[in-house]
Amino acid sequence: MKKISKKGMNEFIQSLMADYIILAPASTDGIFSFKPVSNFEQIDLSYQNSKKPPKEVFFPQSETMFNYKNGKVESTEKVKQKKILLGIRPCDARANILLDKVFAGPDHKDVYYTNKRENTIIIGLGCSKSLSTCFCTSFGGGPFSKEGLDILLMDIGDKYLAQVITDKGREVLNHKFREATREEVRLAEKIKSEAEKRISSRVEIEGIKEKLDRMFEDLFWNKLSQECIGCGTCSYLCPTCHCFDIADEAVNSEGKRVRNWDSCMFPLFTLHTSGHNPRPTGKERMRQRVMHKFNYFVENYKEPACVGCGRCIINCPVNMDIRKVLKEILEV
Amino acid sequence: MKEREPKILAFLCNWCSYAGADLAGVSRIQYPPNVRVIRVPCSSRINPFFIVKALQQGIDGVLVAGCHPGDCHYISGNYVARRKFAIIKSFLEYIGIEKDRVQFTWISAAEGLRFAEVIKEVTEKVRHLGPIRKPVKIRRG
Amino acid sequence: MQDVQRKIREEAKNLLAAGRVDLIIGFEEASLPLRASPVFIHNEDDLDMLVWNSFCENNLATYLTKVVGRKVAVVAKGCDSRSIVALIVEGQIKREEIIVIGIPCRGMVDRRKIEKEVEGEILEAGEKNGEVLVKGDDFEGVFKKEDYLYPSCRTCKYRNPVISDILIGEKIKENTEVDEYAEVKEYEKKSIDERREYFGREMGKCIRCYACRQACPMCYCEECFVDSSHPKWIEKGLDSSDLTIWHIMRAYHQAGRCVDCGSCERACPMEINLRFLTKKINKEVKDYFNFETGLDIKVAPALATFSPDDRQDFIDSGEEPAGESQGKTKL
Amino acid sequence: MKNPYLPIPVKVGKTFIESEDRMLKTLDLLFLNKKDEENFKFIPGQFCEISIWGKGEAPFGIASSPTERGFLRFTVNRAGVITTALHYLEDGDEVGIRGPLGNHYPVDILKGKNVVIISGGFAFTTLRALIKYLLAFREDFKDITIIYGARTPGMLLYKEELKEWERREDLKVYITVDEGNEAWQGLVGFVPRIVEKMAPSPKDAYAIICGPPIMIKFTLPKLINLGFPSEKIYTSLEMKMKCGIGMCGRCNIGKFYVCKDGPVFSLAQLESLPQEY
Repeated sequence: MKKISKKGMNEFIQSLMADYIILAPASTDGIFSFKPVSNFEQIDLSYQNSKKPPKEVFFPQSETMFNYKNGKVESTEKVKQKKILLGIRPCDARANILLDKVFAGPDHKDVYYTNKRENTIIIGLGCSKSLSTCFCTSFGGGPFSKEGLDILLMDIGDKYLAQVITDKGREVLNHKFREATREEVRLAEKIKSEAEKRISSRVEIEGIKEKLDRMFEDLFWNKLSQECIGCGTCSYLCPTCHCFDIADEAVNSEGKRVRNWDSCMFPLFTLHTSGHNPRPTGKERMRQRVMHKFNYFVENYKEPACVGCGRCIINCPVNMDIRKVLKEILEV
Repeated sequence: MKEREPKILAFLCNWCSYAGADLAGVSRIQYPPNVRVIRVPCSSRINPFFIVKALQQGIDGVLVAGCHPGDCHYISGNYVARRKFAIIKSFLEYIGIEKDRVQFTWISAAEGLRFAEVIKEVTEKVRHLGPIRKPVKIRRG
Repeated sequence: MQDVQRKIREEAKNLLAAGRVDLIIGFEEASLPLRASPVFIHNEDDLDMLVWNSFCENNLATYLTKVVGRKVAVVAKGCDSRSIVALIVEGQIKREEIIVIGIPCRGMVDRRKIEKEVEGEILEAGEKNGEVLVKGDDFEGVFKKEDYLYPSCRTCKYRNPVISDILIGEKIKENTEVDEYAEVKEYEKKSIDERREYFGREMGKCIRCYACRQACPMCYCEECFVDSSHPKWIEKGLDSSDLTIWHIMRAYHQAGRCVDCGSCERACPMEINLRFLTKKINKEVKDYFNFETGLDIKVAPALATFSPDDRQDFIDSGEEPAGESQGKTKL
Repeated sequence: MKNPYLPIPVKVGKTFIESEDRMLKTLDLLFLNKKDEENFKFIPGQFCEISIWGKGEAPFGIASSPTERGFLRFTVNRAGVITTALHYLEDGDEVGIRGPLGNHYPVDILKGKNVVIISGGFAFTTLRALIKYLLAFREDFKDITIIYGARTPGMLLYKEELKEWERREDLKVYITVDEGNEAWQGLVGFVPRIVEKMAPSPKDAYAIICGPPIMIKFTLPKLINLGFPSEKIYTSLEMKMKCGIGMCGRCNIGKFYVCKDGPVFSLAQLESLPQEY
């Protein structure tokens, strides 16, 4: 275990700016997102969590895949920038592992995603002050979970302890980092175990998948979907949602092919040109969203597509609560 | 460097304003060549979206002209249009698009001279404003 | 509040029991503090779920276009009732199919404003005698409700439902003093560059989740222009010009239709100031056509009608040049 | 690493309007680079995303067989933005393709078996590919029966080839139309009716069926009545697709992505999946 003073951290980050683009939590009018920063002052590591999940670092909401002119195609995949994603929360780091399963599977590699992923070092920040909507521990994560991180930082007051998790992480540490004392490690352990205890919100996911296996035709979905207004907030703010649309933006035969986030909650998502829509109403769309996360994804990748970050709960305009939904599913 | 000539798009109603433009043409009345005309059946055919879209595509100014009130070929099209234009005009100004970028007027089929005058005036006003900024789409690649 | 809640349940019970409706749309306790959640009640056993408090911020009229053909009772504040009128005027719902449980409303509490006042997460919230009480891990707070209302509630002039079949509670005095367009007027005074910059900056926050559209009762189009691919009016990415155009046209489509319930703004996860757009549109509609949305089911929306005497001082080059008096000759 | 989103450049070769309503057009696409052509290995049933510069891309089943060299054939129904643009293309125009995508008809399983091919409307495209493929290796398969229907004689696809196949001794071909005309001497009647009437034997046989949902809905019970088990009935599904490689998330039926795990499914598979297509 290494340590660095908060002032040292400032210098450390500044020193990395020469070689890396630093993406860190920064606020615009009180809304946090991961932005490229040019000095340490812009970074606010005391943040709770970002509004938009950091998946956008690897899978931007809108991304040009290639430009074209008169049939000549120029891909953007070759642009490789070394980046450091600083201060990401452990739940979001876990979400990236789930996204890897989709974008870097055995059959196809999404080069736009994998290039960014491979060229980014992820420095996480443990959550010592989780929210009541956090339920990461229900999915095997935790406020100090290391999965998906290269380095985990732990705030112990006047300094950070840094746990190096991967070789990639080890490479960026510099002389500013010292070996932590036994007391400091103990303090970190204490903060960690208190933080874990703080996560009081738990959902039972045992048996959800099997229950959903038998629930496709259930009337539950009619009931569940009626209050949903059908916006894309939950999908767009979800760190594991990965649906996208591909569209051309062009004038005549010159333009670009762009991919944009899309949401299964939108009616046009599955609308055929013929006018047929396999998911014509909110009921089918809501069912798809829940099924995809807690049944289909489990079938395909052995894990549910949720990390318990709570963003969908906090931001839903009509206060739909996925914890409640999961509970109700078990009760059906 | 020579100043960029403003690009102006004019939506002209078929029955009055377009005929007015035609009259200007056959009467050989000179007017600035900055204007590009789109003929529409009636001024009420103009969805304010057309105007906003034109500005997005880099048009510096938009003129919409229809029959004088009371003269609409479709009886009341221009009255309906007038309400739409009143709102969109002040709204665009409110969000920072100069009011002279989007102009509305009435031109009859007999007003060839007036058509030329209007085009001159619109062109001068838009030239004075300079090239459009937001919400122009910047195309890369 | 408790009294209103009890009466809502009673009336809802009567309506269901008498078979007058088969669905009640109201509010239930939310899972988060300072919130309430829309709820659909189908049978009498669930009536106890219905609540009424100062956190019932959603405009329930939004759901009415989704349950067309059913006999529905809906809990409606002043603004919701105006949306209901507007939907009836536009032929989207039928007056006789809707039972309006009207509730005079003293405004809903701006949860974000209170959240910004405290350090730490609010875990519990309640209200008493016009005060909102909140509690966190290591703090408590008391806020005077009227100081923490949503902006749309602060300037609301129709706190009593404009239509209702059942009115719960006493009518309250309308707030006629307030200048509802004060903020718009302030904004109008700014320079054009400032306005352009502010507008661009606000709309630049948009993530195109369309929560604003979905929360709005008047956005009931089968296919929104923003989704249309044929013609493709705007691109789907985050280009700032596309974002601004989306918001210009969304707001413009509200002309003569917006009741300023503030739902769009509350739904927005990015906390974009959306009302400053619709409020301006409302102001212009009022100034030009002396029209306010949703007050009378017999009056057509402003942009669906006209008068030959409408103001046209915005018309440019409006003065007819001398010597062309033949100008008005019809072709 | 190969970028699965980059289209392969091709150009339009021969084009042909198939149907009397001029809505169905066949295009042959020719590879611009020899190497791309060599690398493009597919089996009937697979599809491509065709890119039109300036418009976008959309998925289309390959209507030619890998045994036909030198071109890829597609038949396109003019319906939306991309298909309309495809209709406007002319000889020599350059477009892009991504593919081959998806799985294919179970040609290995069909070896040594009787094959019944049933189709309606313009869904016949990938089945043309299959028929061409089976004919190229004719001796590998036993009896081949083709039942194909269209609304009118003028709406039938690949009319010349149909005539050729009808003349062959080693094929049983039943062409039917919903509504005949004076010149039409063939069968008249909906596909399910003809299937019932011609009663292809289920013995040692597989049925491959592709057509509009309504035709499939009414034909499947007929096949089951004839004794075809659901494991031996295959169909190809259509879904709204974008990426074509199982990432963009819209074409799933249950856990399967039609673009990656399909579009060809056995009826047995579909019976185990949610009815959401």
